[in-house]
Amino acid sequence: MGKVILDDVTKRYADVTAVDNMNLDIEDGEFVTLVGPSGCGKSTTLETIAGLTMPTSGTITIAERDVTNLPPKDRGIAMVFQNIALFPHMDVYDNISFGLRLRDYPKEEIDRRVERASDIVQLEGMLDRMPDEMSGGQRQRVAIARAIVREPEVFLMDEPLANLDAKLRVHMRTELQRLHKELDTTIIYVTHDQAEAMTMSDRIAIIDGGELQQIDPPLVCYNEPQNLFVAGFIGSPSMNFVEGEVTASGLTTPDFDVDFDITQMSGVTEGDHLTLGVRPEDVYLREMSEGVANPTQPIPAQTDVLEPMGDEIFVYLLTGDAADVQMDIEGETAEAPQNQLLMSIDPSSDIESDESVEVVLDRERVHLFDTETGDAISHSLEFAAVEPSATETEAEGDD
Amino acid sequence: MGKVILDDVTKRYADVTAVDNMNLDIEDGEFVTLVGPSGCGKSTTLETIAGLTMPTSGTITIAERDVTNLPPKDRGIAMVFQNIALFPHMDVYDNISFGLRLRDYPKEEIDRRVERASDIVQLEGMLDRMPDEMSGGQRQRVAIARAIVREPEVFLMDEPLANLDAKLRVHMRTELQRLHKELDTTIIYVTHDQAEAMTMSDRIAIIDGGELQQIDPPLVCYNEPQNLFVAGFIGSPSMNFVEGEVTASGLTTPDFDVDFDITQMSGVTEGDHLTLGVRPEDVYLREMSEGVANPTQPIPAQTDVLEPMGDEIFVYLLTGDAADVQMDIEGETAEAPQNQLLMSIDPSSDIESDESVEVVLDRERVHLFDTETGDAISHSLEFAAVEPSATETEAEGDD
Amino acid sequence: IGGGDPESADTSGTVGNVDNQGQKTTLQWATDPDFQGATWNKELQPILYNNGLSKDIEVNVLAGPSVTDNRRAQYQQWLSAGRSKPDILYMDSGWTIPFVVRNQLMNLSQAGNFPKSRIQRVENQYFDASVSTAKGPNGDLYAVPLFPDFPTMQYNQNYLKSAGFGQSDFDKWATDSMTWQKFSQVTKQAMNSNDVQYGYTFQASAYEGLSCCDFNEFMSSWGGAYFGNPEKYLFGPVGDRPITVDEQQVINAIKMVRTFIHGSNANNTLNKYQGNIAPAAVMQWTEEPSRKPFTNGDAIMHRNWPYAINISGSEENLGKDLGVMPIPYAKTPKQAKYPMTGGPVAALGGWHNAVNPNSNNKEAAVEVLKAMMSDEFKYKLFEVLGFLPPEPKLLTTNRAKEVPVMGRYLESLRVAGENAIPRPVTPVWPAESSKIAQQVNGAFSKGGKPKQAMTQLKAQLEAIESSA
Amino acid sequence: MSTTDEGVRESKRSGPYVAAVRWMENLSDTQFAYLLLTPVLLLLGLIAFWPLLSTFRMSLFADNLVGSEALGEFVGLQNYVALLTGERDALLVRPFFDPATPFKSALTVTLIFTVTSVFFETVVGFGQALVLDQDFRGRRWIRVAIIIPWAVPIVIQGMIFFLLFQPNIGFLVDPLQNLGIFSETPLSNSVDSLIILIVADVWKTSAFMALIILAGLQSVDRSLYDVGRVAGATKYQQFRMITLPLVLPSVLVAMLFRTIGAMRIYGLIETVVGCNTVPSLSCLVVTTFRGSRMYGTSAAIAFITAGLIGIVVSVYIVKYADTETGG
Amino acid sequence: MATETDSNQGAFSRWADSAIQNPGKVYRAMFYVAMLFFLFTTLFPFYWLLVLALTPNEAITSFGFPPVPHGFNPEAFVNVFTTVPFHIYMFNSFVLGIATTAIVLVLASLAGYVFGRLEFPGKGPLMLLILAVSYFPPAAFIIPLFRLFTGNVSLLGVSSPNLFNTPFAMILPFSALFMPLSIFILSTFYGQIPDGLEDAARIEGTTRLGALFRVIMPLSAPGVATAGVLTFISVYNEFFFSFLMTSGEAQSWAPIVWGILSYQGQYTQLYNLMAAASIVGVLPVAILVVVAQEKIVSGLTAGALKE
Ligand SMILES: Nc1ncnc2c1ncn2[C@@H]1O[C@H](COP(=O)(O)OP(=O)(O)OP(=O)(O)O)[C@@H](O)[C@H]1O
Ligand SMILES: Nc1ncnc2c1ncn2[C@@H]1O[C@H](COP(=O)(O)OP(=O)(O)OP(=O)(O)O)[C@@H](O)[C@H]1O
Ligand SMILES: [Mg+2]
Ligand SMILES: [Mg+2]
Repeated sequence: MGKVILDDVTKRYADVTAVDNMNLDIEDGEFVTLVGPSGCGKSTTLETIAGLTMPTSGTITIAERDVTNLPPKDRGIAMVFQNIALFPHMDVYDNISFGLRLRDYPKEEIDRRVERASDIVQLEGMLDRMPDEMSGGQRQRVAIARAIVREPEVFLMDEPLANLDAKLRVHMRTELQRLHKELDTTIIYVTHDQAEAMTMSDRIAIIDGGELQQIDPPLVCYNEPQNLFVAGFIGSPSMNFVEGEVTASGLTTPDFDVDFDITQMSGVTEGDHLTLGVRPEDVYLREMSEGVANPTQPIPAQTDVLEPMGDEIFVYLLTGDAADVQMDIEGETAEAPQNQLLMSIDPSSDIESDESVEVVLDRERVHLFDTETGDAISHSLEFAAVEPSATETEAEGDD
Repeated sequence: MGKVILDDVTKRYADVTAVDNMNLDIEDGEFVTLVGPSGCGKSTTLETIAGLTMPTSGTITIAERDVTNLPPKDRGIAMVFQNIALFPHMDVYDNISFGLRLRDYPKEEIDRRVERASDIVQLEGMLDRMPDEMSGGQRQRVAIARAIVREPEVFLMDEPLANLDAKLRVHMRTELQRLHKELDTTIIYVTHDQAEAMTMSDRIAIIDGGELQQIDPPLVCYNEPQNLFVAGFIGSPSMNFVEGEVTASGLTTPDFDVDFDITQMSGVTEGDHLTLGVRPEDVYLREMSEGVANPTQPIPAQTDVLEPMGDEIFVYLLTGDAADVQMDIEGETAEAPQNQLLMSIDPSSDIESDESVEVVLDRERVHLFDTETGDAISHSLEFAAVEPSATETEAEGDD
Repeated sequence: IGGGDPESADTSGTVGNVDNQGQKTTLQWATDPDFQGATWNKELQPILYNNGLSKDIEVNVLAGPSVTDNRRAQYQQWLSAGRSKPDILYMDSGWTIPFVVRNQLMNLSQAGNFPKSRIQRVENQYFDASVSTAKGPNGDLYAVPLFPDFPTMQYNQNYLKSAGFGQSDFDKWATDSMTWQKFSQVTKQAMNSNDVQYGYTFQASAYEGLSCCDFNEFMSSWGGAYFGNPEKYLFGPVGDRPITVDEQQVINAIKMVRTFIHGSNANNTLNKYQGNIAPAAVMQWTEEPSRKPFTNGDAIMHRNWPYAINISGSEENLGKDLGVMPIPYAKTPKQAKYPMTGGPVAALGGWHNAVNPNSNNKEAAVEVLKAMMSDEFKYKLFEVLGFLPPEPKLLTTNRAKEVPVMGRYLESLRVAGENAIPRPVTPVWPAESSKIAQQVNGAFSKGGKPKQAMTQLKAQLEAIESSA
Repeated sequence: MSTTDEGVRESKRSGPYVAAVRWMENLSDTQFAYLLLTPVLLLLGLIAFWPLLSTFRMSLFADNLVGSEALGEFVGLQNYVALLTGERDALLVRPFFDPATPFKSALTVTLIFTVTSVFFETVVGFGQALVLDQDFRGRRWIRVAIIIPWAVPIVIQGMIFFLLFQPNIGFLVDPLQNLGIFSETPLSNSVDSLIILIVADVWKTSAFMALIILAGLQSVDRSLYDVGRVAGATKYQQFRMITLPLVLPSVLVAMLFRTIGAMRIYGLIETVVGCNTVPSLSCLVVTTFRGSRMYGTSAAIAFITAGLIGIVVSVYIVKYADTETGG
Repeated sequence: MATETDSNQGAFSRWADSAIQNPGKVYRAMFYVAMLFFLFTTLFPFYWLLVLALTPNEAITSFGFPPVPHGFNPEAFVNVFTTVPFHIYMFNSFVLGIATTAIVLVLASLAGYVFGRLEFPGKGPLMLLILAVSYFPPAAFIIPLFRLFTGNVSLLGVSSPNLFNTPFAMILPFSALFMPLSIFILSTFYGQIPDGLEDAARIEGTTRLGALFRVIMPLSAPGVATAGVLTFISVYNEFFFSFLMTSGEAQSWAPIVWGILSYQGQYTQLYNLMAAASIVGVLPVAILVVVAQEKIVSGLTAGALKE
């Protein structure tokens, strides 16, 4: 019943296009997470679905009804707002029960539901507090409880766990998933927490600049990002990108080369500018790469900063010429500078900073993107260099 | 100059003690992160330091001055508020420059600083927006910029990155760290993001129920948590806890035993109730445990749910009797139920759910806590079982 | 709180004395806005200089509120606070006495430069009624009447002509008006022979104007009085005088008015009078609302002050068709029970000038009052502002008759002036006045009971009198 | 530069200003509160409390109608006693309290007027505020239209209604009389006049209510309505559960001051019908004060009036304190 | 006829149907009905005033319904100024109004802040004490104040300054008497501003007072503007002190009521001039007030209250 369809939805403010021609097709009972950089239009998308903002164009369908012009109250939704927005004049009980009281539920039913919801968000015993007597996280939990007591067809949640600590967040995730199953509702969820997105969603929708970039199950997004943006956005720390040029023998970057059979790769010709992408966990110290079935040639590098994270260590590597230069921290963007490579390794390794090392990449997990358009070309170099097999037989075995 | 000392600070509201006898001694230029569950008193602590809340008792010293009774403006602090608190009637530029304008900085200086700050938070070109025309994350960035233009002696930041996406958050972290170095300021930082706490802080202060539990460098907190609370709180996913009883040969839990030389362990006698703690990444499939120098005996278990996270997989294991029971998701708390064990493994392993496996724990990373008091007793069983060395010579080698 | 000090007898003062100083003395005269500007500076003040006022004395007009209550409130405020300005106060004859009684005005009889002869001239030649409201209980003069005001019965000759009356009737009525009975017949007759909205319009709203004036006239013309013999008791002694509002002639006066309004079929009316000649609206009318229909030709008879003659008698309104006669009467003076009652009585209005006892220029102020007593000033006032001269004899001169509009009706006005009756003003009059207005207005209304109302009123007045 | 920068700046400004600011900032809440209240209390002390005390003193003296002194001898509370027992009614324009003629005794007239007019003003003012709170073209002009009556001076307000109900001038007397609503001379009839006064007052002062309530409406955080809408609240429910509780403090302030204002009604009465027809408590004060110079009585009535107002408004105070504490 | 009602019914029921489907329409319709109702009721008496102004004074009789001016006499609007210097009265009122409003807003802001945002012993009684000032009829103040302002009160041998006929004799009482209302309005509004914003301002370096004037006051703009407007108009309309604290001449700072009163004679009232004068005096003020209020509100809060 809770199928949500956005058809060419656009929302423009005076000088900003917050949502740009968005098409989403969310199945009944699906859990879809919207992710994207700050200001990309996630909240606006939720607001248009909720009916709080009228889209500039496009239609919205919920449960097979065109709701584009329906007021929020007739759309069968509940929402957790990013800015929390508790009623300052009501205590926690009244805030949570607001939607139920509106519908004249019997007192016992309200009590029952409020109690259950406040249990879920662990606010038992705080029902008579006023919002301004609570901590940030407590307020956010009230907001969640206010939404879940409603048991609607569609839940919209805008960063509902942003202010909760890790443990509570894990708990809430489980609870939300359980609720999702139990009520069989559709949930559209906004989060900036990758773990959340990865673990909870049936599909993740990645949005940038108001435009939908990819909508796919979490591991598909992680392993087969459709373009540079998605690749860089999903995964933390972010994927390493190295720009290079296609030569007959593979890809040449300023600092190192990666060889592969370019004939095996459709749409790639010599001289193309491609970007190589590899995730930190797919970069290995040469001596620890036994587990890697198909490594690249060793790449000489120098370790720079080490960030121990407890269960792993992030190693910033400087490759090529830059190995002499100190890490450039004036960088304007969050992307690693051209000649820097991030590697994630086991905390048991006894690597030090400013050490010369050799690293390899896991060919099976190297991605290639068109530098110009950003579109993904390949998500593996595995077959390309080793066994010139199948598909294109006119291949020129150059190596 | 920015030494911050809290001396026996207590803050009581009508029926809640938000901060309970807090003693903190923060060095000049130090970066200290406060973490703790929602509602534990982090924000209240910051507010008392800022002078927004008068502590019920105790004194606060900043830069060697007793500021307990000084107004906020004379404490040389800047603060990012958890609830953001932008001035709704001012545009971004005015919000950011508010503190500077108050101090009659020359126009050019203000412009320069605002520009720099807005660069750092990536809000260039938005200076004339009003707060209500911005997304949640954008607002939060304005709040950060408002604090950093001030370049004060002490920064207080209350979950300043909660509403930012992962990439921006990484960027902001770097920027804040750079700023921290550059300005040589003291930063007191509240976050619920473990990665943030781990990577940025010189020390982490863990608070629970208004009381300080431990304040130590990140890895110390991670590796040597002083009590059950800290152990469970730090690290995500959380440490596995198994309650057991000390026997002559080690610890016996309902599902498995871990042997060690109890004589090597001061303060432990047979019959004590201890809790064993082990982090998911220190649980290994027996066949993949080559790298573990000192494993425990194999523990039979059954895999339950698998959570692929991209760079690792969380495997929920059921041990002992419970191996037949389905995972109990009705659990009231976030802690794993007694007979469940979480393991984190490499994504390359081809493990399936409902498989029978054997796992081992890394002895060097097994923690023991007094079940009653929660205090840590040991952070390693390494020496205890293998080489009865040093310290206590009256040990009764029982095995 | 400052009061008047009798030490004002600054005997040596003469005009010359002021003159010798060679200094300009500027006096402030609180008065009506009508006097402002060119009226004063160009037309009136020069007359003063022509009549003996030293050029060193300049009089500035301080225009206050024209609404009499407001002016009284101002003076009460100023005099209680002992202000020395304004020097000369323009005062309603209706409330001068309380100020006198409270010693808040300068005693002119004791002023050095206000000789006995002047006082005698005021006492002998001015309208008696006016003078009586400017004197204290001891008979001393505290104010000099500037102009008097007497209501008259004004009528529209057109309607009476078509009812068969003619110029000769009009001429006769001008000085020798008619009885109320005749009046009601005349009005009724004219109403029957004309298509006109109202017969007789007057003022019977529950306000000061009813007790001081309209009803005072009805009652006095019936020979009734509020406090017995007006010659003895008009201005007191409060608490020690009879209260005679429940006498039959007073009740009859009310019944007569009830007849005018409700017709003789209603309760408590008089049979011999024609009824339904006055609209019920009179019960909420004050001067202006009652005048408008008359000026516009929608009424036959209208009782009002001389200002209304000026308006209704102007060319654009009734012009020469305006007739004026003294107020009708029920009893002749002979038939009337008390002296000063009966006949064409007219309620006294008008204004005096008095000197602020705290003034720093009392002498000069007296000089100004003296110059204002000159005939020329009085004529000029009449010509410029339409204010009647306070002396009957000036109303008969040719100069007065040449004044447009009003000049035509001087005879009627003189008769009215000679039959004028002041309101019984004492310090308790404001309280009494509102009780009277309430009871009379109530008694006029449809279900009113005159006898009962007057009995009640008597009790109320007794209470007031005894409490003072 | 960096860290010491602010310090330098702070110390550059020095002297008495900084000292004063520092001193003020260090005051406790209570001290600070009293410091900020000082100017108000000084002004009120001189311009309000001192005169009131002095007037209160006056109320303890007998009237002196005749002499040059404004007041008679000291009589203690006798004026109050005389007024409250009705002994002084004779000297008042109408009795202070006379249950037999509720429309002709000051206390009852005042209470009837107050209750009715405040009720209608609240309803109308709230309605106006709700209309003005909408976004529509020309809202500014509608706002002018609604404010206009409030800007009309009382004298003119009085004149408007006085003329409307004058038989030969206004046009309302005949139709209303034919409908049997009013008598043929409404302005000489206490009941009719009171109704006219209430209408006149509602006409003028609803705008006062509307302005205050409108300000309250404008201050409501709009995002709360979003929550309400998503939660399924109808317009009416949003009004009842969000708008109303949030503007309640403003509404109470408006009602509080209108009640006080209504209980002091005078000018309008004076200009439309006069105190003889519709006597209010203030009528008694003013007539005794201006007309007869009964200063003692007048002062005593003023204090009794104030006391009555105090009793009536305590209802609001209790309610207001409730909303203040968030209850 | 029958068909007409039929089609009327048809139209109505069509409307009703669509209204049921789209309750927004009903609200819209209700809104317009309400707006028209309020417009009519507030403007009708004002229209009556205009009719009176345009009718020559002598022709002000027997109006029918709807009233239309008898004759057309716009000169009244000129005579208003030639008869008395009405513009000076208006100017005086403006000055008095603005000065009073300024004083009231500043002082009431301080008090409003105290009562709205601070807790301290004595708060309740003090509020009641201040409120009690407005319980008294103006007459209760006048005698002592008049003595004070005419230099008749002396303290320690220094007598009070003579303020009669100066603006101060009115501004001071106005300020005191209109103060309680503004204090209550402002404390209500100031009390509703979230603590977080004041905190943020103080962290940024304002003093408590600085936070009041830079953040709390601007954010309460609708309340501040309302308090200001109410005070200004109250002054503009005040009668008692305006009347007794000046001798009434335009050059003695007499305000607009004096101007209007001067069209009243002993018996006559120039209704047409009074009406014209009040239109001249009121309309610009109402417009000014609305424009100013909008400017104040939007200027102080900028986009804050937009949807
Ligand atoms: N004004 C108040 N009155 C009563 N209790 C309060 C008040 N403010 C805070 N508290 C309580 O004090 C405790 C500490 O609150 P605080 O805001 O410091 O928590 P926190 O650690 O910042 O939590 P979070 O991570 O959720 O923001 C909470 O339990 C909260 O409910
Ligand atoms: N009222 C408005 N006027 C103008 N621009 C707006 C308005 N509201 C939002 N925007 C802009 O629209 C874009 C999308 O905003 P939105 O709130 O949907 O972002 P978001 O994806 O939720 O970001 P965040 O993660 O920071 O919350 C932003 O660039 C924002 O600045
Ligand atoms: Mg958002
Ligand atoms: Mg917090």
